Amino acid sequence: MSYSLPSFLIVSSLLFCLGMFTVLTRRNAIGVLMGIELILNGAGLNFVAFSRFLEPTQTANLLSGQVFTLFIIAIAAAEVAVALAIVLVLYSQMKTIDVEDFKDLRG
Amino acid sequence: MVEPQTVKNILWLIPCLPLAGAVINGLLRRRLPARLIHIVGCASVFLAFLVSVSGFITLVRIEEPHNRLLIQSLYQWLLTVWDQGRFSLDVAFRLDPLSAALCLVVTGVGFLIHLYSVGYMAGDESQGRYFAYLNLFTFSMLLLVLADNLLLMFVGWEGVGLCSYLLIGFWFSDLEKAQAGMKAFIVNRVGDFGFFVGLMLLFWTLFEGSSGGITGLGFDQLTEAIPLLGSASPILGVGVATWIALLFFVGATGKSAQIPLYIWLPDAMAGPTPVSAFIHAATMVTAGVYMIVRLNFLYAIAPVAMTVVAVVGAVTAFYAATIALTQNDIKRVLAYSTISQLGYMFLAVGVAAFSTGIFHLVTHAFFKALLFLGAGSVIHAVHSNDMQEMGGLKKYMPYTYLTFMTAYLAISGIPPLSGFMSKDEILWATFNSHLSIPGLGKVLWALGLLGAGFTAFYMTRLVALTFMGNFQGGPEKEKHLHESPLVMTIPLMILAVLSAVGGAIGLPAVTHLPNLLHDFLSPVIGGHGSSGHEIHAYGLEVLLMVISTGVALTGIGLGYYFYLKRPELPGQIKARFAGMHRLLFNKYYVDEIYQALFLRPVLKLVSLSGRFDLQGIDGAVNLSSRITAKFSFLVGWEDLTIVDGAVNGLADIFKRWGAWIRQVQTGRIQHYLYSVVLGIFGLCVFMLLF
Amino acid sequence: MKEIILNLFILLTVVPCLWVALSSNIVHAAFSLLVTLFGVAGLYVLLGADFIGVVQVIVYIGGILVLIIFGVMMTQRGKLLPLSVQLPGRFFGGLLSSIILVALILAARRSKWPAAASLGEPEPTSAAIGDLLLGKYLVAFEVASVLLLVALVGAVLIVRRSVRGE
Amino acid sequence: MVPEHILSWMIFCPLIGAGLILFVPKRYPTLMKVIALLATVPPLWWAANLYVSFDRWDNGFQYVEKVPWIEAFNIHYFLGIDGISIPMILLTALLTFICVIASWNINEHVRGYFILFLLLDTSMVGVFSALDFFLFYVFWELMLLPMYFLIGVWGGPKKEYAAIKFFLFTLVGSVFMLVVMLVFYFGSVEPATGLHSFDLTILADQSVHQSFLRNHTIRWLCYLGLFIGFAIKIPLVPFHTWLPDAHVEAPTAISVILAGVLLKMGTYGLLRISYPLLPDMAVAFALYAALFGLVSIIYGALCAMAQQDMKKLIAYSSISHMGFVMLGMSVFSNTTAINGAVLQMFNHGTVTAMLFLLVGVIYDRAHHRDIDGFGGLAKTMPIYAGYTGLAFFAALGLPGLSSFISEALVLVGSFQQYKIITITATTGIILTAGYFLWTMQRVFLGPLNKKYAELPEISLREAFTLTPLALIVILLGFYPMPVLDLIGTTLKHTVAMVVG
Repeated sequence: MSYSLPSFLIVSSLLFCLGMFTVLTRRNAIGVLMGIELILNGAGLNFVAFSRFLEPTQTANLLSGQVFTLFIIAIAAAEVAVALAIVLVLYSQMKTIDVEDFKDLRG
Repeated sequence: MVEPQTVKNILWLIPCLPLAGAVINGLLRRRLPARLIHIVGCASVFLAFLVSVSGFITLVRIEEPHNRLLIQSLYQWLLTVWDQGRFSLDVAFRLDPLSAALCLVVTGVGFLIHLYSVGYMAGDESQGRYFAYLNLFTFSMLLLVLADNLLLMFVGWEGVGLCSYLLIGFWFSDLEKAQAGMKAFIVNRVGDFGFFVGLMLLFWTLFEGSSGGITGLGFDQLTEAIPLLGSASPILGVGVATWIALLFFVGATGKSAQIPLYIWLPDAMAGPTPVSAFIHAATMVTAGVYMIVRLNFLYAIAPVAMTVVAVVGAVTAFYAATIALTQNDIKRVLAYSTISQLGYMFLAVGVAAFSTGIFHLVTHAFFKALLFLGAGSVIHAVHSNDMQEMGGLKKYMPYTYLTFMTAYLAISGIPPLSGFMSKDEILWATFNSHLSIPGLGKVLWALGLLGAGFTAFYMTRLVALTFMGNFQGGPEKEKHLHESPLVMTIPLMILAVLSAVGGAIGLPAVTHLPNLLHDFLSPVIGGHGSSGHEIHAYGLEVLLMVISTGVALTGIGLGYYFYLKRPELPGQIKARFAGMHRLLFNKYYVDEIYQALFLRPVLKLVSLSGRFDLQGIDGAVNLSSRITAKFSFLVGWEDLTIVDGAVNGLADIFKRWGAWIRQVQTGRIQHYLYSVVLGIFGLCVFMLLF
Repeated sequence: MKEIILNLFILLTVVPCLWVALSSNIVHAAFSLLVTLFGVAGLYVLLGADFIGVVQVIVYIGGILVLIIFGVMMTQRGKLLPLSVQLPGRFFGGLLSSIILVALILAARRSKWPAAASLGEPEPTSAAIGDLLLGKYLVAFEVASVLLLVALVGAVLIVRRSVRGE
Repeated sequence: MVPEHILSWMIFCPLIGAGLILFVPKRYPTLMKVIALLATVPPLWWAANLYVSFDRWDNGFQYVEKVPWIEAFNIHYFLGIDGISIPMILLTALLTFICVIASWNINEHVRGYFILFLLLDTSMVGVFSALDFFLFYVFWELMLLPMYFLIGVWGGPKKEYAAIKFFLFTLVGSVFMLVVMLVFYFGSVEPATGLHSFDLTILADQSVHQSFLRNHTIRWLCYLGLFIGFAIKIPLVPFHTWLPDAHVEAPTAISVILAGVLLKMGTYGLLRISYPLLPDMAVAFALYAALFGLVSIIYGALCAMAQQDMKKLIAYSSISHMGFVMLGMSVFSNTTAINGAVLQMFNHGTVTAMLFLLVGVIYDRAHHRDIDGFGGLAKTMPIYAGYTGLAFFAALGLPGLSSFISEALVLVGSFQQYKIITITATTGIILTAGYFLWTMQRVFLGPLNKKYAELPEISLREAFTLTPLALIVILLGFYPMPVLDLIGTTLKHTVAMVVG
C-alpha cells in the first residue's frame, strides 16, 4: 500500500474493527481487555497519521495529534490496571473469568 | 305610742322578720338545737305581730278615716321605658285598715300555731325544715297582704302556693303526700294563670284607655283609672271590667278552693295538722277573699261578676257541706267545712257586703284554726285520723274538749258566739241584696241557711264521734290516751276566747252598737260596700236571726239524736240511701272526673308529642340523612368501579410492558456493547441517509 | 524502499491482530497482541512520531502488555474456554464488524483528503512535544497524572479488600 | 381601671391560656386545668370592670376597636359592645369560669379538652363583640369546630351521631347566613369610600343599600335566610331536634356552655343583624316569629313532660324558655317584651347552667340520668335536693326568682300586640310547673330507692360552682334592676329604630 494517509486509515480501521470483534466475541474477560487495547491503538494510529499528513506548516499544533495519542496510552495504562484488579477480584471469588457467569446484575 | 313616720319606716319588717327566721332556720337547721329553732321560728312571727299591732294602733289613732294609710316604697323593682309610656313597679308595702286587719290575723293566729307546732312536731327529726317553711309561708302571706301593687301581690300569691306545696309534702317520703303537694301547686298554678291574664288585660286596657297615663299596677293608680274600664270596648259581647273581674275570680277560686278548683284542699290534709290549721284554714285560703275585697272598686263596676261570685260562693257552701256529712276522716270533714265557710265569705263579697266578708274571714280564722288544732291534739293522742277509731275522749282530754266545744258552737252558729254573728250577718246581707237577677238574693239566702243547718249537723256528728260515747280504738290505745302538753293547749284556750268574743267587733245593726269592723274598713271599701246597716227593718232582721238560730239548733238536735241517742240509726239510713251515701262519700267522684277530663288528655297529648318529636321531626331528619347516605353510597360505588377500574387497568398495562422490557437486561456485558454498537451504527446510517 | 518497509509493518500489525481475535488459546492471543503492538510502534516511527513510537514500546508493551500477560497467567486454570459464545454468536459479531470495516475503508478512500504537500523529512519531535505538554496542554497533563494516581490507588484498594476476604 | 382594647384582651386571653397548655407535659393534667382556670379569671375580672364602667345612658356602641383587617374586601377587625351584648359577655365570662371548675374530673385527653374549651370561649366572646359581619361569621364558624370535637370525643355513648347532627344543623344555618352576608356586601356601597362594606353599623342605615337590596322579595328572602340560620341555633321547634341529642351526649360542662351561651347566639344574632339591617322585614315577619315562639313554648313543654332522661327534659325545657325569648323579641309596640326577652336570655343562661350542673352531679354518682331510676333522694342528699329545688322552681318561673321577672315582662309586653298568643303562652307556665314538679317528685320525693341509699352528698367543688348561680337567680328575682338598666336604653333605641 502506498505511503499515504488512506492506507494508514485503512490499517487503523482494521485494527479498530478487529478489536471490536474481539470484545464482542471473546468469552475470556482478559480477552476482552485485549480487544480494548487494539481499539485504543487503532485510534492512536489514526491520530498520529492525521498529525503527519495534514498541514505540516505549524509544527507545534501539528503535534497535538501525537500528544493526544500520548494521553491515550496513559489512560490505557490506568484503565488496564483497574480492569485487571477487578478481573482478579472476580476470579478470586468466582473461580472463573468467563464473561457468561458475571450476570448477577440482571434486570 | 309610736308616731306614723317611724311605723312607716318599719313596715318592711313585718314580712322580712319571718323571712329572716326562715333563712336562719333553713340554712342552719342541721347545726341549731331544736330549742333554738323553736325560739327563732316563734319569735320572728311574734315580733312581726308586735309591729302589726303598732301599725294597727297608729292607724286607729289617725282621726280622719280617709288618710289611714301608710305606704313604704323600698326600691324600684321593674322599669321598661318606651316612647308611648313606661311600665314601672316598685317594691312597696301598703298598710291600710284592710291589710292591717289581715296582718293581725296572719301574725296573731300564725304565732299561736307556731307555738302549737312546737308541741305537735316535738318528735319529728326535721323540725328545722318545718319551721323554715312555716316562716317562709308567713313571709309570703304578709307580702301578699301588704303588697302595694298587683304584681308584687302575685309574687306573694305564688309564694304561698309554693309554701303550701312544701308543707303539704313535708313528709315527702310518703308518695301520695308528695303527690298531694304537687296537686295543690298545679291547681293553684291554674288559678294563677287566670290571675295573671286578668292582670295583663287590666294593665293594657287602662294603658290604652289613659293613653300611657298609667305606668304600673299600684292600687292607687288603679283606683283612679278604673272608670276608664267602662269606656273600653267589650270583648265578645261582655264588658272588659267583667272579664277582668272573672279572671281574677278564677285566681281566687284556685287559691281559696272554690268550685271548680277546690279539689286540692281535701288532699292538702296530708300535711301536718298545724299546717292545715294555719294555711288551709286561717290564712292562705282567705287570700282569694282578700284579693276581691282589695279590688272592690273593680268588682263594684262589674255587677255580673259579682253575681257569679255570689252564686259560686253559695253553691260551694251548700255542696261542700253535703260532702262533709259522710266523711270519716276528721281532717277531711274540717277541710270540707272550710270550703263551705269560704263559700259563705264569697257569698258575702258577692252581695257587696265586703266588710261582712272580712268579718267572717276573721272569725272563721279563729274557730276553724281552733277546730283544726283541737283535731290535731286528738290525732296527736290517738295517732289516727279516722273518727271511727275515736270516741269518748271527753274523759281523757278535758281542755281540748272544752275548747273544741266553744269552736263547735261558734261554727254551728249559736248566738252570741262569733260564728253566729258573722254568718248571720252574711245571710242578712244576702237576703237584702239585689243582684243582677231579681229574687236571686232570696234563693241564695235559702241555700245558705240550708248549708248552715248541714254545718251544724256534721259538726255535731264530728263531736259526737270523737268526744262522746266510748273509745272505739281498742283497749291498749285507750291506756295511754293523754291530754296534749301545755304548749299545745294554751293556744287552744286563747283561740277559744277569741272565737267566743270575736263577734264583738262586728255587732249587727239591731243592737244599736257601732259595727267596729265596718267603720274601720270603710275608707278602703269606700261607698261600694252595703253592710245591711242602712236597712232599718229591725223586725225582719230579728226574725231572720231567730230563723237561723232555729235551723242551727235543729241541726244539732238531729246530730245528737242520730249519733248519740240511736247510734244504729245512721247505719240504717246509710243502707236505705246507699246510692246517695256512696255518691257523697266519694265526693261526687269529682276527682275521677277531673282525672278523665283534664289529666288524661294532657298526658295523652304529652306522650303523643313526645313520640311525634321522636319519630316525626327526628324521623324526617334521620330519613333525610339515610337518603343522603344512600346517595353517597351510590356515588361511592360509581367512583370505585369505573374510575378506579380505569386507573387500575392502566397500571396493569404498564406493568406488563415493563416486565417484557426487563428481559433485555441479560446481565451479559457483550450484549450491552452489542446494543451500543448497533445504536452507533443505526445513528451513522441515519446521518448518512438524511 | 520506504513502501516495502511500510507494507512490512502493516502486515506485522494486521496478521497477529487476526490471531488475537480468533485464536482459541488465550496465551497465544496475548503474545500475538505483543507482536501487533510492535507493528504499531513501527508505524508510529514511520509517521515521524519517534517519541510516540518509543513511548509505545516502553509504556504500552513493557507495562500494559506485561500486566495483561500476568492477568492471563494468574487466571489460567488449564481448561481452555471454548471460543464460541451463545451470544449472537461469532457470525453476527463478524458480520457487524466487517460491515463497519467496509464503511470505514470506503470513507478513508473516497474522502478527498487535502493534498499532502511536500512531505518533508520528519525531524525529532520530543522537544516540541515536551513544550506542548507543559505549555498548551498543561492542564490535560496534570489531570492525566491525577488519573493515573487514582487508578493506582483504586486498583490496590480493590484487590486488597478482596484478598483479605472482608 | 378598664385596660386599653379590653374586648380584644377578653377574646384572646383564653387563646393565650390554650397556647400555654400546649407546652405542659402530659404528666401534669392538674397543671393544665389550673392554667385553663387562670385563663378564664382575667376575662371575669374585666367583665366586672366592664359592668361597672358601662355607660347606661349611651345607646351607641362602647369600647369600640376598629382596625383594618383585610383591605382587599374592606373588612375591619371591628369590636364594640352595647346593652344587648354586655349581659351576654358577663354570662359567658361567668359560665366559662364555672365550667372549667365543673370539668375538673375530666381525665382523658385533658390537654385537648381544655384547649378546645378555651378556643370555644374565645369564639363566644368574639361573636358577642363583633360588629363586622365578616368577623361575626368567622367567630360563628370558629365556635362550631371545638363544639363538634368536645361532643364527639368526650361525649356519651351516641356521641358521634350527636356531634355530626349538631355540626350539620348549624352548618346549614350558617350557609344561609353566608349567602345573605354576601348579598349585603355586594348590595351596599359605603358612602365615605364608595366601597362595598361588611360593617354592621354602616349596613344598618338603609340609604346605603343599593338597587337590588331594595327589592321587597330579596329583602324578604334575606330575612328568611337569616331567620332560619338563627332559628336553628335558638332552637325554634321545627329545627330543634339536634338539641336533645347534643345535650344528652355532651359532657356536663359542655352542655352547660351549650345551653348557657350558645343558644343565645341565635337570638343575639337576630337582635344584632336581622333587626338593624332589615327593620321593615322584622316588623312584617313579627307575627310569624311570635307564632314560632308560641309553638316552641307549648311543644317544648309537652315534649319535656314525655322525657325519661333528665338531660333531655332540661333540653326541651330550654327550648320552651327560648320560645319565650322569641315571643318577647317579636313585639315592637312596647319595650317591656323585648326587655323581658333579653333578660330571659340572661336568666335562662344562669338557670339552665345550674340545672345541667346538677344533672352532672347525679350522673357522676349514679352513672345514669333516668328519672324513674331514682326516688327519695331528698333524704340522702338534702343539700343537693335544696339546690335542685331552687333550680327547678327558678326554671318553672316561681315569682321571687329571676325567670319569673323575665317571663312576666315578656308576657305582659306581648299581651298588648298578640292577645290570644300570649294567653296560650301563659298556659305554658302550667305545663312547665307540671313537668318540673313531676320530675322533682319522681327523683327526690317518695320512698327512698334502696340502690341509692348511700349516694355521697354534693361535694364542695360542685357546691362552689352552683352557689354563684343560685345567688344570681335569687338576687335578680327580687332586684332585677342591675340587668334591666343595662339593657333598657339600647332596647328602647332598637325598637324605635325598627318601628321608626
